[in-house]
Amino acid sequence: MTAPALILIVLFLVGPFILAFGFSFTNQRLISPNPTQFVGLSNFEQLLGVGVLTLDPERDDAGQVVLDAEGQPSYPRLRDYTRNNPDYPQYDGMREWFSFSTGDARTYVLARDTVFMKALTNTLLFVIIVAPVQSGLALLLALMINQKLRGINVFRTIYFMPVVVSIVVVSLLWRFIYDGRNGLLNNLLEFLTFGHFQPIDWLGNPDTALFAIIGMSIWQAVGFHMVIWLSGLQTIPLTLYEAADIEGATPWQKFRFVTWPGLRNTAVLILVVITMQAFALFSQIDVMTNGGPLDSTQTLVFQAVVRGYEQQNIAGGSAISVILFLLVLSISLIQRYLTRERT
Amino acid sequence: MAGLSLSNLKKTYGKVEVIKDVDLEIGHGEFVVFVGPSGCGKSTLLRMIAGLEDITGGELRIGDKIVNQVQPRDRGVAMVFQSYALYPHMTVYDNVGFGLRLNKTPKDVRDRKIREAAQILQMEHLLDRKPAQLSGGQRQRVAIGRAIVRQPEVFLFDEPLSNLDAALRMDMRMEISKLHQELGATMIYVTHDQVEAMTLADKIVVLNAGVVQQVGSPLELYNRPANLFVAGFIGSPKMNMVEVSVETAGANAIDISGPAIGRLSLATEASGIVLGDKMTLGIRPHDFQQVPEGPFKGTVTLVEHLGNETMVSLKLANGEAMIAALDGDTTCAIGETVSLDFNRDKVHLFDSGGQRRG
Amino acid sequence: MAGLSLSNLKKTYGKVEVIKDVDLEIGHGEFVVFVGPSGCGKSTLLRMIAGLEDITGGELRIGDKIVNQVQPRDRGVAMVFQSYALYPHMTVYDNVGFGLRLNKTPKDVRDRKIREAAQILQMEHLLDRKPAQLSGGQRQRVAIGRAIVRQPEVFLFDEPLSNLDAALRMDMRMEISKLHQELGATMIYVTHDQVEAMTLADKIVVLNAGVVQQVGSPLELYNRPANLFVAGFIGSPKMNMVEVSVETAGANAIDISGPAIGRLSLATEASGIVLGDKMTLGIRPHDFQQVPEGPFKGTVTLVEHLGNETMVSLKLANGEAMIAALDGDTTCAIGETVSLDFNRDKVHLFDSGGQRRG
Amino acid sequence: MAAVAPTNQRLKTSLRYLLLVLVGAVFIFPIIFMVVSSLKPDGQLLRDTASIRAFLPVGDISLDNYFAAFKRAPVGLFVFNSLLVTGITVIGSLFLCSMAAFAFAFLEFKGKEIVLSLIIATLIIPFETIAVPMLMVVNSLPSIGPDGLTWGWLNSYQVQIVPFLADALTIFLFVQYFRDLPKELIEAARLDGARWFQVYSLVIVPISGPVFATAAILKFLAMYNQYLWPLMVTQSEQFRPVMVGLQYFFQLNTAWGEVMAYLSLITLPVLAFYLFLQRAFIASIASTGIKG
Amino acid sequence: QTELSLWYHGAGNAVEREILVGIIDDFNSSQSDWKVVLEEFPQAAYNDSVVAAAVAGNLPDIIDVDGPVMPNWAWAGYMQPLQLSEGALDGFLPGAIGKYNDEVYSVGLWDAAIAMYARKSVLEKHDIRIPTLDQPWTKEEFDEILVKLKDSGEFDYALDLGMADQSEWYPYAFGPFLWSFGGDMVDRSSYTTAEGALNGDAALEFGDWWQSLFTRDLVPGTSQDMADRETGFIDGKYALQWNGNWFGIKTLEAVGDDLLFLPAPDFGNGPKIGAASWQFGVSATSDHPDGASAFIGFAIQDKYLAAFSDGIGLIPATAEAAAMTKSYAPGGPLEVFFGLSEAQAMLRPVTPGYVVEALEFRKALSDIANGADVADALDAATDAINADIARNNNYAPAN
Ligand SMILES: Nc1ncnc2c1ncn2[C@@H]1O[C@H](COP(=O)(O)OP(=O)(O)OP(=O)(O)O)[C@@H](O)[C@H]1O
Ligand SMILES: Nc1ncnc2c1ncn2[C@@H]1O[C@H](COP(=O)(O)OP(=O)(O)OP(=O)(O)O)[C@@H](O)[C@H]1O
Ligand SMILES: [Mg+2]
Ligand SMILES: [Mg+2]
Repeated sequence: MTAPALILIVLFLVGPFILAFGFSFTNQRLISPNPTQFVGLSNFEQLLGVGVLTLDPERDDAGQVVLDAEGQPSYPRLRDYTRNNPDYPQYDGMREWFSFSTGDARTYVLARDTVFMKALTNTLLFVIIVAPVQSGLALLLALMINQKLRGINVFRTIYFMPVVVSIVVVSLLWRFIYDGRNGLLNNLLEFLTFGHFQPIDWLGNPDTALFAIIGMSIWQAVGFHMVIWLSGLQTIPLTLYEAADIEGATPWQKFRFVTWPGLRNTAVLILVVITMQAFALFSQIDVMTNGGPLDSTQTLVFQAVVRGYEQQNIAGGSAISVILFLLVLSISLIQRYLTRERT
Repeated sequence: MAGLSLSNLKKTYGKVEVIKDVDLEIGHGEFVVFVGPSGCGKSTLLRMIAGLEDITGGELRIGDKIVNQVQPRDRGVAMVFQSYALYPHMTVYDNVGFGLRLNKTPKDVRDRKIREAAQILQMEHLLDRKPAQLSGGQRQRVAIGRAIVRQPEVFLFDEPLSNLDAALRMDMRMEISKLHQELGATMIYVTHDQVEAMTLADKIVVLNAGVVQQVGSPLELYNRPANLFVAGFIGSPKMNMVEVSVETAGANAIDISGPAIGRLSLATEASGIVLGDKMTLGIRPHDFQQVPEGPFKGTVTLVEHLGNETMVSLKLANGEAMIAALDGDTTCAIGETVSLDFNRDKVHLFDSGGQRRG
Repeated sequence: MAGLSLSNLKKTYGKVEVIKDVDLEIGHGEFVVFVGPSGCGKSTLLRMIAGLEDITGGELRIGDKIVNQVQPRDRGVAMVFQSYALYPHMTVYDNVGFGLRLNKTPKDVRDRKIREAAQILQMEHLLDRKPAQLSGGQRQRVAIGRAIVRQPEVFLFDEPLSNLDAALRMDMRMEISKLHQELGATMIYVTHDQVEAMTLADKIVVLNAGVVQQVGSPLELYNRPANLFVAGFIGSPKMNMVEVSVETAGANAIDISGPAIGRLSLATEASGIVLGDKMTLGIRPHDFQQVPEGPFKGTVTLVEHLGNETMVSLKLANGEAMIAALDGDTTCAIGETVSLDFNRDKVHLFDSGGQRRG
Repeated sequence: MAAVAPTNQRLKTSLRYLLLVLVGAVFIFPIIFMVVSSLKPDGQLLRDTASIRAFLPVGDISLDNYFAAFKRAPVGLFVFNSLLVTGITVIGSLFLCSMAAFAFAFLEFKGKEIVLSLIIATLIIPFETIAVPMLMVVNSLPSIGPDGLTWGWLNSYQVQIVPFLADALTIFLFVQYFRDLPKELIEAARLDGARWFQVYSLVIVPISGPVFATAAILKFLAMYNQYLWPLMVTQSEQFRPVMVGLQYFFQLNTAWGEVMAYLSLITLPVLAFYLFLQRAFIASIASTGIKG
Repeated sequence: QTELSLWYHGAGNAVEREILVGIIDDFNSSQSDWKVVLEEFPQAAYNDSVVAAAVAGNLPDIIDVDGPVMPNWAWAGYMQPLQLSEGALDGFLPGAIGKYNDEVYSVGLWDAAIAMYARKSVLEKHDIRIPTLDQPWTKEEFDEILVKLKDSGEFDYALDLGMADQSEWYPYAFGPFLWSFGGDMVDRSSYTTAEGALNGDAALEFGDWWQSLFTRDLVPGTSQDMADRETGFIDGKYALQWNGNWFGIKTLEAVGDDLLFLPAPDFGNGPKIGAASWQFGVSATSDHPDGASAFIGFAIQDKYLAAFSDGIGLIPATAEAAAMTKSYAPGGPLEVFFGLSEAQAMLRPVTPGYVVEALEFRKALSDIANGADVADALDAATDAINADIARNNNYAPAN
């Protein structure tokens, strides 16, 4: 009975993925008259290469540390080491990923592909925040609309609205909401704080952009997961609630001891799905920030697409996909392990 | 004080009236057994008392309070469900201890109580299992355990022993009885087992189609069933019913006759019985003896040896069927003709409306 | 031909051995009842026969075929589940007719069979309901109906009547018995009800902890239980057990003595019984009579009036407890001293290994 | 043991509604914004976005954008295409995936767990990252049409349907749900003589209303919002779905009012479908009583 | 008649369709060999559609192509040189002719241009000189003007660059600033490296200036919303706007005679604006290049150029055609754009690598605007471009 589905999956999911997997070891281009060549792991080396460089501050002739205008020690320019410096071939082409001070010296962690690294960390951050918050909120909503109340269907529909509406409208709307000058959010915050609030350019500020995206993403997709929770809620036998009622359970206890354990399978599903979707974050970025400002909203899939399509570098995009796949696979294995049935 | 008082209680599902104007007083500490045919509304009544079904009409009091609108958890009742309703994800231990955990019983007390209950229910070796790994009877015991550890004011049992074997059932019956004495709690108990009903109950309530037929002590019901329904329902095998008509009606005795029995004289208080009345004569199978020549004579159609007694089914000359419970070592073969007499002091007479007479 | 033959059948869940080397021959058309304490493996054995549980070891034949690997549907069996397992989305009518629909029985035939079954099971008025709208007993009847309409070669019943009231249960029992005669099908039946077991079975199989204890006709088991377990399990109330030791062992009689009874002489075939052996003497409650002076004397601790008989529990001088089933009109009060004698022909003797002797 | 007075009850109910409404307000505004904006001319629409006016039908209100949208693009055709593709895919995938999930949940076969894990692993692969290889795959598939046997599926309905018939998410959804169903039902059906397929179609499907509804709505959304794939595989307008059609409105000067009108129009079928399933969902629960 | 398929990027634009269909009808009835069949695509999805079709080997006979992208497609083997008659393109604006490797691959019916939108009244009020083609604003002058306008407090920002638009706008609109500073996206002498062009001194100077626009709050940043881009200048929130001629008519309608279209400032190497817009070419896989070329040759008649210009407001590719239009005829409201195009227009790097160069340029500009270190950002872009060039064998033509 699984055969038709399996065949389709193999043909249209596994097959293309294996192709992509193969591409990641070549220099395959989207458009090119040149033949494709096998390049081994170089795509991955390019993505994952990191190095560490520690620099001492510049000293004047007297051996005093030279201070810059702000009174901070000044260091030699990194680009002198990473660009065309025959003494440091291992750093060639690398850029600063992040840095920290160790005493007077400053340690630079360099990456061959800082954009990828940022995409990686942003994606992880996004997942870590979105997965629990979104599944939790979705469950809350599902519980709210699982009550027996007149007209509850209206609310079921309303809570689902953001999912139904095209991401284009949603992104557009939220760009207006997040507008740095007179966006609705700033206006609202100003109103709530009686004007003490300094407007923030939510999407234009590298510190807030990712969180702005996170907020909107949760808002947008929470109804989707609410529906899944809801179908899980329906499978819990009513008599269990009756038994708990009689045993004196409060609503919270009923949730804790009857509902929640009864949702185990659903919870696994939701967690897996949310994690997958969070890792696949793309549309919002594409519509709202294009990865900016300063790469603060780059994500893996967005980068995979940018490279594969816009830069016509299918091999590079595929390599990112492969890394993403391995990453998510290992996380989901861990997740499965943690949520396994304990017997 | 946790007596119960049901007045005019009604329940309808859609148009189906399942409980019809039930009036019932249950004293504090009483052991009341509900019996009645399958589907007569026993579980429904229990669930209404527990607060799991809305009450369509009438009034339900527990103690002094009207509880029609009170949440189940505030009614102070424990219940054993007919379908067990065990929490599938908890072990037996946790299932049993759940109520205690909810009311914040300290861990050691809880543990003691759970183990006590497990011992009583002979399921100490099952404490670590999940319900899915239990047999039907084992599940039922867990459900009982869950109720008894909580020691509420009112216990509701819905056929709690139906899946247990005879020996265990007897043990459990004893345990419940003991529990009742120890706790002095009010217990309401639904069962199909006559022995259970007879031995446990202070008071049996016979229900039929949502209507209370008779309320009384076990022997009262056995010896003086108020109507044909109760007469037929209480006692196993069923009371034999014979159509008769009244020939003479004296002050203390009447003569009756019927195609099956010819003419007979019975000592009974005969007020209101009128000559020519159609009546029903009831004789319990155990009140028959095999005699060389008696009022009932028939061909044996079925012999069931139960060991301590033998059930003999007869077909009388007029085609009526009759069952007699005879000695364990009675030997008679199918097809043989047997003659029976019965204990004249223990007959039951019902008028044409089915009500007991005399 | 659909006899069954189980050889060396084994079932383990993880490490728990639930069925242990069961050997059993069931003839075509036989009515076999499985009894045994809760959790002993009756349901499991039934489910193995049905094909719902993998067989861990051994061989199962239905007819001439080894069916260990055969799909349930191809085994020609029907089963009534202990938990009913009704299809929640189908009406009673459709539930009952489901099997017929699957084997493409023509619609009119199907309809007739469903209505016949409904009539037998007294549930014609329920045909349009969904399972959620039924009482426990009603569901059970639907489950039975579902099995009987299909008229398979082998019927498996897992406590099919446990939720029914006595009267209905008796009716159903009769119906099943009739069905058995009419169809000539093999039936395997699990029950906790002694009466059911005794009346229905051609052959009773007593299981304990996954091991077959005895196989035999009902009266065989009642009259000659093979071991202490069967003796204690068959018969209600339970057989009374008294520890004794052998004083003299003749060819056809032995003398025994024990603290509870003093010294007694019994006529029995005494081969292999050796002087000084510790033995157990079993006496059924129904084999006691109240006498002015008898071997057993004790204080009454509990009197249960069941109507047709009265159960009296005694405490003997040495502290042992004893139950006697006396006449229905026995009157004795708790605390009174009662003296009992017993039927010397019906005693049971077991050696220290628990095996029957003599 | 406090008796709950009816007024108390009523207060509780009102509070519940209040909460529901407040939360509802957070979720409803994109729809309001969309519909309201679709009634405004571009200039006003954009000017209003900075204030609460964005959600109020004030100013110069008309249906002009709708007329203009119909003039600009064959809206009906796009909606038809989308509904056709989505409809067939939803039905097909519910069937295929639930059947596969049924097997995973109830059948014993070799390597079941491993295959299931692999399928779930494919959930991980974002579509965007395999679109190009996928294009290569569909381009090399045979098809039989009026011109006999040809290669490549581009420019067709099937190229938008077949690759999405089976998907890991739907299978997974069904598997997780099926695992919660009572096992005895399946056993009973098997003893009643049902073949596996009959167990599936006559017993499992009818009692799985909620999950079918859920899976249907999720699949519907995914399919209806397809953009990248149809863009790559439908060169001819005849086969284009709504989301590709949306691009007709983004020219050098984006016609925002028309965009909103168009989006309002294409959102309608989704909403209708959702509402329809809501009903089916409720009905299925009420009638099966699987809840207990 | 043999069918020739034609793909066009204008789906959803009724005016364009009407004109194009007119041309096709004229062509089809003008001869009996060829029958052109139109398939329209929405612009935003057009390039992806063509690439996908190319991957699938499914290209039409005639495609239209965005000017700067053409070398990429030609190099990739999607396109083949046109077979136009001698002199057919005489008098065409250079931006309308798509040349790669000394071959003409495509030709446009129009060109586009950018101007500094301003209000005469505002300039006069703040005493700002109105620049001319001959005497554009210098860098210092331009800077002063921006600061002055900003300081006036009358505007949210002095200048709107259109940072909201994330597409080809950046290289098209801002590339010319870089060129005027003396830098470029790639070294045009070899087209094999961006080193020195995109991260040389001139480029660094440009970068510093570019960043200062944002640090001094003279222009809105990358998070500007679309609404402000479309209405900000008209509503008076912005004093100046750097915008394309396709916005000209709309803005004129709103602002009226007060509106001025000013030439680009001169940052040292002459004032520059971008050139080249959509053009027609013949796909490499076409079985009938002669027919396809015939159609293109037919379509570039002045009357069609004029019709397009009138329809969509873009600059007709020849002076003769311009004379026939409403807006670009001498004395027409947009005439100035024709002049701008002639005088200042410069092609974006004509190389297959342009696609990536444009992306990296855009990213560098965004990052700098958002505060990235100028040298680092330009180095990064340079490295990425060089890596891309290397990956593609210097974009050497395949043989
Ligand atoms: N999945 C399981 N894992 C472990 N043990 C199990 C499992 N299922 C059943 N058992 C155990 O197997 C034994 C036999 O169970 P079974 O259901 O056959 O008993 P039964 O004789 O039918 O009892 P009852 O009369 O109570 O229904 C029981 O002790 C039960 O606890
Ligand atoms: N939801 C319902 N809708 C309609 N009728 C119902 C519903 N639930 C129960 N009933 C009917 O109400 C009657 C009483 O049911 P109840 O469960 O109380 O019977 P019961 O006396 O417990 O029977 P049993 O001994 O078989 O368990 C039955 O006839 C049943 O069919
Ligand atoms: Mg019941
Ligand atoms: Mg069992």
